[in-house]
Amino acid sequence: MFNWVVLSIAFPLAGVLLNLALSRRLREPWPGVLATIMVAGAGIAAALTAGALAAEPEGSVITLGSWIAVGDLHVTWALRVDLLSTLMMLVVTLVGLLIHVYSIGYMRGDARFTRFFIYLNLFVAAMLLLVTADNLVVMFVGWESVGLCSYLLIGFWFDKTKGEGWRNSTAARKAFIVNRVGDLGLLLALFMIFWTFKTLAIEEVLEQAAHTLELGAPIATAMALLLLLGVSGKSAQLPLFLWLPDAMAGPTPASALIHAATMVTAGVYLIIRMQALFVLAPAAQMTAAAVGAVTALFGASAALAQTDIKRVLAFSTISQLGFMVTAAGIGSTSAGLFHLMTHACFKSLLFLAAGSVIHALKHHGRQADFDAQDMRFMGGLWRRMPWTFITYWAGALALIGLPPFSGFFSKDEILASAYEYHPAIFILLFAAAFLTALYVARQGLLIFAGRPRSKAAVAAAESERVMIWPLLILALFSAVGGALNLPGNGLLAHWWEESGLPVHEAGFNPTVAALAAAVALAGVGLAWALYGRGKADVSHADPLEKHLGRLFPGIQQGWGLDALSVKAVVYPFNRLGVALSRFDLNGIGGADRGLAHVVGLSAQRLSKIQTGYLNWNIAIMIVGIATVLLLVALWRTG
Amino acid sequence: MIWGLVAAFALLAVGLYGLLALRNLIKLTIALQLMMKGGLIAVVLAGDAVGQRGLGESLGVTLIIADTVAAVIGLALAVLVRRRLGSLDIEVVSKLRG
Amino acid sequence: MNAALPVGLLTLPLLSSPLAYFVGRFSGRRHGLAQFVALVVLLVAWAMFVAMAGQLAAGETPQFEYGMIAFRLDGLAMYMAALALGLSTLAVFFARQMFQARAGSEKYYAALLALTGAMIGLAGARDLFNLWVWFETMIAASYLLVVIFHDEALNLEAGFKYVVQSAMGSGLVVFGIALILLDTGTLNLDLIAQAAPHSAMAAIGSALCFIGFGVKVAIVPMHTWLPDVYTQSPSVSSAVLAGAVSKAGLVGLLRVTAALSAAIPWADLFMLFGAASILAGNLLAFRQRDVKRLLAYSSMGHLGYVMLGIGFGLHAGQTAGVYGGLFHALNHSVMKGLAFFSIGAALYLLSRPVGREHGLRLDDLAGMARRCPLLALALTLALFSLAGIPPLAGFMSKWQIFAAGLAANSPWVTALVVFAALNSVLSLGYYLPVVNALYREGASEGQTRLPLPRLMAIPLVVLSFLIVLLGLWPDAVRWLVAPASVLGG
Amino acid sequence: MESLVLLLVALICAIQAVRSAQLLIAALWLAGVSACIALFLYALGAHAIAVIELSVGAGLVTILMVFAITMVGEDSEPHQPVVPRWMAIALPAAVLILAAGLLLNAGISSSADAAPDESLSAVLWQLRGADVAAQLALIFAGVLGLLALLADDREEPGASSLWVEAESDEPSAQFRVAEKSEVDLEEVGSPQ
Repeated sequence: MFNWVVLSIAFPLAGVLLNLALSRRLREPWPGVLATIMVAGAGIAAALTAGALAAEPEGSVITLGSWIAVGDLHVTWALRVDLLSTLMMLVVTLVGLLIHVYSIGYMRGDARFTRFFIYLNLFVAAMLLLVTADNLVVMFVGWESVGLCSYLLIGFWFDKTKGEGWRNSTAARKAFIVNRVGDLGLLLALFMIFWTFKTLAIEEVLEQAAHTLELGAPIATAMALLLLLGVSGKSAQLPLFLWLPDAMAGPTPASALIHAATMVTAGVYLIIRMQALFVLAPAAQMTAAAVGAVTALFGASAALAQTDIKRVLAFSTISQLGFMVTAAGIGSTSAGLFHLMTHACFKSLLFLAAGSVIHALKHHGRQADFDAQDMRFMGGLWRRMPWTFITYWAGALALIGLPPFSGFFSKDEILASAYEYHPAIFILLFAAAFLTALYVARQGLLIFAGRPRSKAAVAAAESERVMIWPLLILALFSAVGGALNLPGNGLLAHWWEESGLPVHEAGFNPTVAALAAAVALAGVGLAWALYGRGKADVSHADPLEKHLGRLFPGIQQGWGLDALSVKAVVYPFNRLGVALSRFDLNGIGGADRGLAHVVGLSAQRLSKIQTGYLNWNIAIMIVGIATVLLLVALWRTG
Repeated sequence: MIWGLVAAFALLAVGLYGLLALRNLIKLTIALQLMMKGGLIAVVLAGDAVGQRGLGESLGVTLIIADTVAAVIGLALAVLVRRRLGSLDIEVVSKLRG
Repeated sequence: MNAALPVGLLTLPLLSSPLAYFVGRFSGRRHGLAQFVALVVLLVAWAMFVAMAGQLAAGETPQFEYGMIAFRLDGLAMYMAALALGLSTLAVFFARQMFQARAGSEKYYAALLALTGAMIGLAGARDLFNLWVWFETMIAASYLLVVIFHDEALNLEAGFKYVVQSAMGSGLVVFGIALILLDTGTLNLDLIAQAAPHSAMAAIGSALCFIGFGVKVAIVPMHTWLPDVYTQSPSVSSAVLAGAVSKAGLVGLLRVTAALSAAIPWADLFMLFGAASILAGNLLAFRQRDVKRLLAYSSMGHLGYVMLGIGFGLHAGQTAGVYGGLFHALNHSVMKGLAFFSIGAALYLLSRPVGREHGLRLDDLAGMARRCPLLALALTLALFSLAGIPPLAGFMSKWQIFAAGLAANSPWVTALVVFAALNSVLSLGYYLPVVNALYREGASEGQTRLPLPRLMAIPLVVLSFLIVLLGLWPDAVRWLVAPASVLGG
Repeated sequence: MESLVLLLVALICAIQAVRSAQLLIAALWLAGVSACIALFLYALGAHAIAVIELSVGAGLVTILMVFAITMVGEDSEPHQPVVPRWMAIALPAAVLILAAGLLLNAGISSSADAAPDESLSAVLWQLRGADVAAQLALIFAGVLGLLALLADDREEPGASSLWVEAESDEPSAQFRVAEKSEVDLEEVGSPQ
């Protein structure tokens, strides 16, 4: 019974509609509860799908109906159930469910409580559509829809005071526009695929690609590279990562769900899904690996110097996505997916824990110059928020990659694959792993260790239970998630082989694993040395700054890439816009010609006919009669 | 026979002329009636010409009824307009334009 | 074949129309009871419709004869019946609020039922003159829909224009029928189709029918009544007029087209007047600041697309174009119905008296999104769909029309497709300001905090859902539209 | 032939009906048209329909007209027609010429196998019973419309304003505005 997959998408959609319909009836927290139940339903349906899949590992395609049938283009609403889509569904629904629960607490008292849950539900539905689509067009619909939800949620607080609202909506627009660039690549790839294979059904495309294209065919490389552009937009890889740090303007649960656990991994999913195409294009694979590895190092270094609690995690996400893109790019897909899954757990955990901290500070700190998200105002919270502290560190250790936490296993697989693929990639990722340990430990120490550095931190109290429970569950998964694919008898790798998906595994490499663990410990140790006693205050320079000197502000600004992009892209674009608008005024509006003018003028003329007099109305009708009769006469004679 | 039809069309044309040239709402209703009379002639003549006079007559009866209903509604509207707006001139019901 | 179902579907609304009237008239609680009767009747009619849809899908065509007049509920008739029933049912839901503390609601419901029955009769009749009688009945019933709130001068004006121009149109149809009878000696559509007349007599008859039915479809230049009537009628009536009555005119026209296919070059006529309607409708809509008037002109444009699609189909002799046209007509009913219902809800929220509905300017919509998100969403969906934004219903059907045109492989037809597509893009220029107004901040004066009544919300939700559904899954109505687009049937 | 003369007379009556300045006279000319047509139909042999046309067309409709005219009174027709006179003549003339030209060109070619001619009552009530049924619906719909139009006198006072609680307009403002003859509806009615 693979039909459960339909239900899985239908549940959150129903949640959207119900919440829309009942928006006036339901009071807080019931819209949230409703939305949560719907996601739970989706999760159960996904689990049942997985159960069905266990019985029939090869999966199936469920066709719901035809959508577009014009000429050669036949697009059907078809959903694909296989290991990849089912695992993605499980991740999306599980993390989504926990974040829904958490949000009920986090969004308490927000003026747009219901709307938030509508967006979240819509997102879950769109994401599920994206990962189950059996047709690239349908997938594109999901791809665009998650982008839309992301846009809506980043700008969710567009009406905040003191210019903050403006900043939020700017961030939303930025995300939208940057993603657009990536989408353009994806769209071009779709056109090219249709043009080449005359179909957009994923299965057929991959099959035809495998049979008709030879290794290294330029067309395959072009397609893969265009897809990669789409990937780097959605998964925030270089050079299109720009939007993700700003996207943290959204509510923290949304950041956790969309900008850490699920939507941003859509790019990785796309590479894995289209693996057969990438295999044919070694150049594109190399590019993907290079982009991913550089992004991983870049993100990790930028995370090192952030003071905003969420920006650290944003750059960390960019970095981790770099790991996944590298893995998927070099063909070790199961490792990429494994890391995707563990990362979804521990990164959403970290975000939610950070949200818990922000929530606690926000409600107590009212003093001027205070920023609830600035880690320099925190410290000493371990005593005040014990549950948040414990769960945060569970996630942090997973991210750092210390055994036996889940991140250790998944990251090691990637490192081992990279080690086999190319030494340069390996070194980049290895350095990134070290920096990861450093910045995570720095963040953990800044938040929880030492003494409170602000009144708000002194007054902070543990968050309510509805927020803590999801943290605990996620912490559990983060801690033991590695069991899914232990070295030796990797369950995931086993399923992977069984399901017939392309696979290229490096296997466990004890040397690499030991090195990675050692390096992670070194990173934590260094962080302890620097921040162990909670010395970073607003009035003091960051301890790291003393050692890095002028490099520090540079990496703080994301190596200046953001500013560069403004200079290189935004300014010229604005200039062009101004020039165009001038042209528009002079060329169309000012002179008495141009389409707009013609339309306006003829509309004016035409509406004079509508005089309001019945006599004239009838005169016009009689003109019609005479015209038709005249036409008939002409046809009869001619 | 054919001239009867032409006469029917002539009645239609007179009715149309009335609809174009007249300004009084009741007179417009009268012009509409003239048009319909043409239709009546045409229908009965057609039935007659194809050898089914009964059919033509039957259509005519239906037509008369339908015309009368339209006329009644038109007259009622005209009366209401006069009562509300104080005039039957088309000017008073020519405010909707553009 | 069992004739009970088609007879029932045809007569039930007609017979229960007086029932609704008298029940409403002589019961103490006037408003509720007549509405309830109307609703029950329509639901029973729906049940019969569904049962017959099953027969239709099985390839059987429900039919019966009454004297010399045959009725056949073929694809096109079922299509029309679906539109008539759909719009009336939603209107019955919606009309309640309109009549708060006003007398006369029972007449409205009765007229709505009579209108529905007349439209089904029109669609099912296989006799040309009988078709006209139903057409006339439909018009007579629709008078009431327009003038129900005639305590306003402008409503009277629109009503008078409507009566005169409708009567003129149906008069022309009578002339046309007389000539066709004269030429073929029969009124039976099947026999006429067999005779396939192509004489001058049949040509004039067809031309007059084209004009006469064209008045109801509001083809340029027979459209002049439409903006006034759509603007001045209560929004519920506008929804029914735009959604069902205009399509009934189209069905009448298609019956003549199918029977007298050889008489005149229908395809050229459809394409020519369709293109003219698109252009005129778009241009006229551009200048409007009154939302209902804007929608009225946009209706003209959309019926133009429908005509164009049917013209493409007739031109190439394939059903794809007709399918596209009828699919667009169906979508137009959904979209315009939703748009007018939303406007009606907005006017209700603004506490505008029904007779004064014309005053809905763009600015009045400001702040509506905040007050009633459902309404704003519904209207936005309707407008986006009208503008042909994917993946909503309006886009899918326009796409099918254009695709059918391109498949014809004729330079003129291709030029028309380009022309229509250009117009479609242009149309965003007047829909977008409405959407902008909806989401603009600030409330115009006179906005009380009335909530949107649940009965009013039902049509909005249903139609919004349909718009999205038909956009995502246009084949959901293939069972209904495909049999209808076989015009010969 | 004499029947065509009757039609000619009907045509002249019609022109007079359109031309006459007084409403009552116009209505009487219309009755004249009906009478002539009834005579023509009688001459044609369609006796039943002739009687009906005489009683309904010339009788009932005329009575209704006169009734309405006495209710509203005479209204002096302004001399300036809305549509220029030449156009008002040219357009219908064009239609007539085109239609008549085509008709005369074609002639009546009908040689349709004449079905057995039956009496009106047989055709109307038996063969075309569906028309009768539809007519009943038509009449009912017309009566409904009429009732709706004439109902306003019986409406509860102020009922129409229940919508408008929030607005400052008093209940019958619309009525009163409407009763003033020089209402400036321009602003409301014409979205320019």
